[in-house]
Amino acid sequence: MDFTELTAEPIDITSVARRVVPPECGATVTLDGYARKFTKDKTTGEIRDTLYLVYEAYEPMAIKEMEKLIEQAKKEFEISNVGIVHRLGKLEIGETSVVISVAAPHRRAAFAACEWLIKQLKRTVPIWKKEVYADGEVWVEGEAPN
Amino acid sequence: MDFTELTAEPIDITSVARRVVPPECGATVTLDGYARKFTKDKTTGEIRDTLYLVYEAYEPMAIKEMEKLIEQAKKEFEISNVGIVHRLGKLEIGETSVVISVAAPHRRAAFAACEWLIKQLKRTVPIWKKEVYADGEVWVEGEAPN
Amino acid sequence: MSLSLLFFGVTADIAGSRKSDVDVPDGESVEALLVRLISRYPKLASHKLLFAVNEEYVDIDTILKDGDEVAIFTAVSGG
Amino acid sequence: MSLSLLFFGVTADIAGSRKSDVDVPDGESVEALLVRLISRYPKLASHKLLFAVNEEYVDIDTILKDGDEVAIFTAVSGG
Repeated sequence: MDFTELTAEPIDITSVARRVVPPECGATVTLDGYARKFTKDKTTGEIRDTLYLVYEAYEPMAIKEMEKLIEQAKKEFEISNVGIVHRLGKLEIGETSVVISVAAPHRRAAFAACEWLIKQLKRTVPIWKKEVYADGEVWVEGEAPN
Repeated sequence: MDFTELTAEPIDITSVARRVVPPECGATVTLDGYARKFTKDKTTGEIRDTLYLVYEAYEPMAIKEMEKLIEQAKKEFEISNVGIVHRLGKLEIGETSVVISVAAPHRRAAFAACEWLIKQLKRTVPIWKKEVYADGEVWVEGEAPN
Repeated sequence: MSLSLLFFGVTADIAGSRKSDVDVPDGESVEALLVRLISRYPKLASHKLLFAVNEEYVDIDTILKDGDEVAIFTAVSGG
Repeated sequence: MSLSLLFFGVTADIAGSRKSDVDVPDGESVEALLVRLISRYPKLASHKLLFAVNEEYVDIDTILKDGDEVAIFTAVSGG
């Protein structure tokens, strides 16, 4: 089963990976992104110590864009099922922000599709991250999709 | 922290992925292999319906070989931590047989290293799988490492 | 005609709201709307902005229709 | 000299045990041990076998030493 979800609750990686498993597949590849403590400022190169993150989404469009990515991935790669779950709201350091699980009959396609999906998600799915430091906060701006 | 384990208890993917996470990394890639219901006989092409699996290991050598793989992976790829956990004993269909989690500062290296690790594990780590069907059982023989 | 505007993250901070309605001349393009928004919220000019109309990405030369939901945001940073 | 033999999976089924001790002439090679094992357990001949001595893979021309732990198994199939 494919699925896309936005949730304000902690994400359990195991249950995401489990839900994409069909009986004919032998492997699932899962990308687990999480709130990291140290981030490098793109402009200054300075290492910043993050206290916590806040994620915000244009929710209905984000779900649509994730569904589009799954549809495209299933055309490009020989995969069976994809699950994408993205966390929203406040995340403590170390908490999982996104999980993408791909089940495929052959693991090579699962690796390739999972890597493609996270790359595309970061380009096209309308979700934004705010990094909060001891002395301020910044909405991170990504790279434009075109 | 790197770790290698053999366990007769069910493996929780989340906790494996969590244990490899260092504060400077933003992504973990996890390969989750599991006991599949349908397997194709390599010789006859026949699809067999598996009831359950049994994994057996030359335990101290398996741990050593997994540690060697982690050492090699850390030389070849820019990764931070690797965790490998392999289940032993009887596995019901759908249960996780192996989890390999790789944390890296950049996700590309995590994907590449995880894919390399599962390929090598299947070639060199002394663990054997028995497939049990309604009408018999077979110890699966892999491809030789050389 | 009437548009429903949505702001997220930086643009919501700059606009001071997440949602507002605006009346604009019929046949207004996204680009003309952008000019209008920048004159009202000058700080928007210092960001690369993306636009979605009714939950789909659009180019800046898209012509808007009455009742469109127009989202204005910076390049996404989820994941 | 005395060797400790370990069998796993298929080889354990064929040998009817997982562990046994065997006395062989000093300076015996893995290959000579293999010949000895096949004469005792002919079904081993129908499998491609791998060998480890003291938990390390070895070539078939490796010379064994007294007290070595020799594992005899088929190509691995974990994962």
